[in-house]
Amino acid sequence: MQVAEVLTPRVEEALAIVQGTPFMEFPEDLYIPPDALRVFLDTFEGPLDLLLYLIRRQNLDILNIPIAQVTRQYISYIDMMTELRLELAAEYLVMAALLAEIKSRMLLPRQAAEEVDDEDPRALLIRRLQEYEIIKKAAEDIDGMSRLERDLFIAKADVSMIEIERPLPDIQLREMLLALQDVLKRADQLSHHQIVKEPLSVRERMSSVLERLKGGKDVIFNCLFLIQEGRHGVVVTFLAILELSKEGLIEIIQHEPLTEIMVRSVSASA
Amino acid sequence: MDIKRIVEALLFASDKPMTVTQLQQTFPELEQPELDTLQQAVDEITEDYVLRPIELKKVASGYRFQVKPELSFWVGRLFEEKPPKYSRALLETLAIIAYRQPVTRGDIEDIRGVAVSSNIVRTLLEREWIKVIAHKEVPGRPALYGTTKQFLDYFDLSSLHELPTLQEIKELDLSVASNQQLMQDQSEEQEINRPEVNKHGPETELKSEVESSVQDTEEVAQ
Amino acid sequence: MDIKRIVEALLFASDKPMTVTQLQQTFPELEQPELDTLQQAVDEITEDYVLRPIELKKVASGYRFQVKPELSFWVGRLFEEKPPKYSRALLETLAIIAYRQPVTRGDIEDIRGVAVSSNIVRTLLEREWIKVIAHKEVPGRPALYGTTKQFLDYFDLSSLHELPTLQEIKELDLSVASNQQLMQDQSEEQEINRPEVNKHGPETELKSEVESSVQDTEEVAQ
Repeated sequence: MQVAEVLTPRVEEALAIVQGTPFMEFPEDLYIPPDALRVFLDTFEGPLDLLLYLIRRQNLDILNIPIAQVTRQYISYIDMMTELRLELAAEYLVMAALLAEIKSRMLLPRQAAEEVDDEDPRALLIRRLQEYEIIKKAAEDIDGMSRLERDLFIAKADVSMIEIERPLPDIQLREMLLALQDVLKRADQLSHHQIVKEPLSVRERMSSVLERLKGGKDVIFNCLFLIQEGRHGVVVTFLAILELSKEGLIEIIQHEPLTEIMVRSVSASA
Repeated sequence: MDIKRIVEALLFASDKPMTVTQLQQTFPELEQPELDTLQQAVDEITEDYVLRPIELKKVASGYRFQVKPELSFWVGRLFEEKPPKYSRALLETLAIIAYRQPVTRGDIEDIRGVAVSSNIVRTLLEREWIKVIAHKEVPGRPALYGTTKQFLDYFDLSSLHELPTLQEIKELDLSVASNQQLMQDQSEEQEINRPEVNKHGPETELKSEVESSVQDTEEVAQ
Repeated sequence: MDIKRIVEALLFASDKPMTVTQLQQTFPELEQPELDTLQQAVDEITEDYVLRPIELKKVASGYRFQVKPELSFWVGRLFEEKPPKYSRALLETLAIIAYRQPVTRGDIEDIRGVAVSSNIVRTLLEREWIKVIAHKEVPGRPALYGTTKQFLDYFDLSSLHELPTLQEIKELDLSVASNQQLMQDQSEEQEINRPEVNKHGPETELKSEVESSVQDTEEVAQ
């Protein structure tokens, strides 16, 4: 705001002077609602856009802009916005300062060639305006290009009838063992959860024995053994039966002395 | 503009099947073709695609282009998904069931120190890696889980016996390089670890009885 | 199974455009046709649809079937939802990235003369029209943006070369221009301190501008 005020040579606080009469407020019929000005401001993408508009509106050559004239107009617009207390992006004020600087430079006597190098703010500004104009045009071109959703439609055939195979996750044995390693480490920290290290084959056999007892029937003890498994297998089964009994998962019953020993699942008996 | 061409384009672009009436309503009010005309267009288009790998098919909610069934196999491959990954919790649960079976969910929770979600158990059951072997006779009659034949097959094991012992798992480095070695060492190890105490007694005692029961067992196994 | 039939079915079924290589990879490993064979199939299919209302079109990320442009009007009526409109700010940002890539946000701001809102960059990233290509090795390591294949696909292009050519920058010859300019400016300078001109002129001009721009805005809003 301050920048704008400094730049605008205001003789008095009048909004405008029409035929010598100062207007301190907007006349009713001339009133432009701030909303409309906001819309107006919103139609510009920034100071370069506004500047470009001022130049193009008068069919001026971008390479040959009458800086003073354009600056004056630009500042009038900015001033108007400020007057209406519209929030102006800082960039607009920076541009106003730049324009004022260029203008003041041009008023100073020329120091021959030294000002006509690429440091010349006017040359820089012109280049920026050119670059912006090119991009502005390119954006319009892109907007005009045919595009999906608006001008372009995909042709497709339905595939909802097609069964899609959904593969199940794979795991490596190693991953499972690593997971177990973690569990063991954690369990060790909790001393009361000492995991008994029994041969795995016994645990496996416990499951298969228990499964055989499914259905609630009593099974003859001897029938739980598979002779072709050899000694090792028999021992494993035996240990499994003892462990199951210890854990209270099976009952071992002998109804009378010297009769067959029967085994049954505790859960099945319930 | 040729109505048939418009209809064909509409049917290809539409997300949903379209009835003849819906096709009609897509046209501007004053240019709507008769339903008969549209039906004829649809029939002609159907005819045009008879030899192609897609077809214009009438389903409950209208007409749509779809890939012919004989190409399902190829098109299905297009949508094959990468398999998701199982969680650490699932792997732990599976390992505990394998090593501590038969176990209840409560047992697993005790060992892991955290709750086991129903989802994990369900996934393992659906995968047929575990099964319910029995129910424990305690309040609530919790299921006792054990691993299955499919579990062994999946890991290409003939018996759980081939897995490393808990002690080995604790001690060994399970890096890729050592993994192979571990599995080898392990099977020998298991032999050595056979419980010495039991080696004699029960084994010899049982032998004759065992022999007599072989037949029964085989019957059951069949 | 006829390769051409499979390719046609795949192209109709796929959600995204497919390259010849992607088509090849859809086949089971041991049955993958040569790329030449697939290219030939694609070419033949393209030929087959020349007279139909849809076409097999090559865009940046592959081949896709799409409705021919002359039918857009009719097909557009199918969708009740209005296609998204993009703001000038977004389009200008997109144009700068497309034509000047790789660019940083700072570069974009320099060209447009205003700050670039984060929303615009986010929208462009979400639409997958732009992506971060690298980071510039300057303090803050700002992201360098470039356009994606999806951007080209969306605008029916197969490469950036197909974008409309930019206007050329007219060379600025300050040695000639500025001298004349100087004279002009100086003569005008006398007027600058007359506030009534300053105020009056633009104000009336402004009014009609506002009116016409309000109209524009209304059109946009419709």
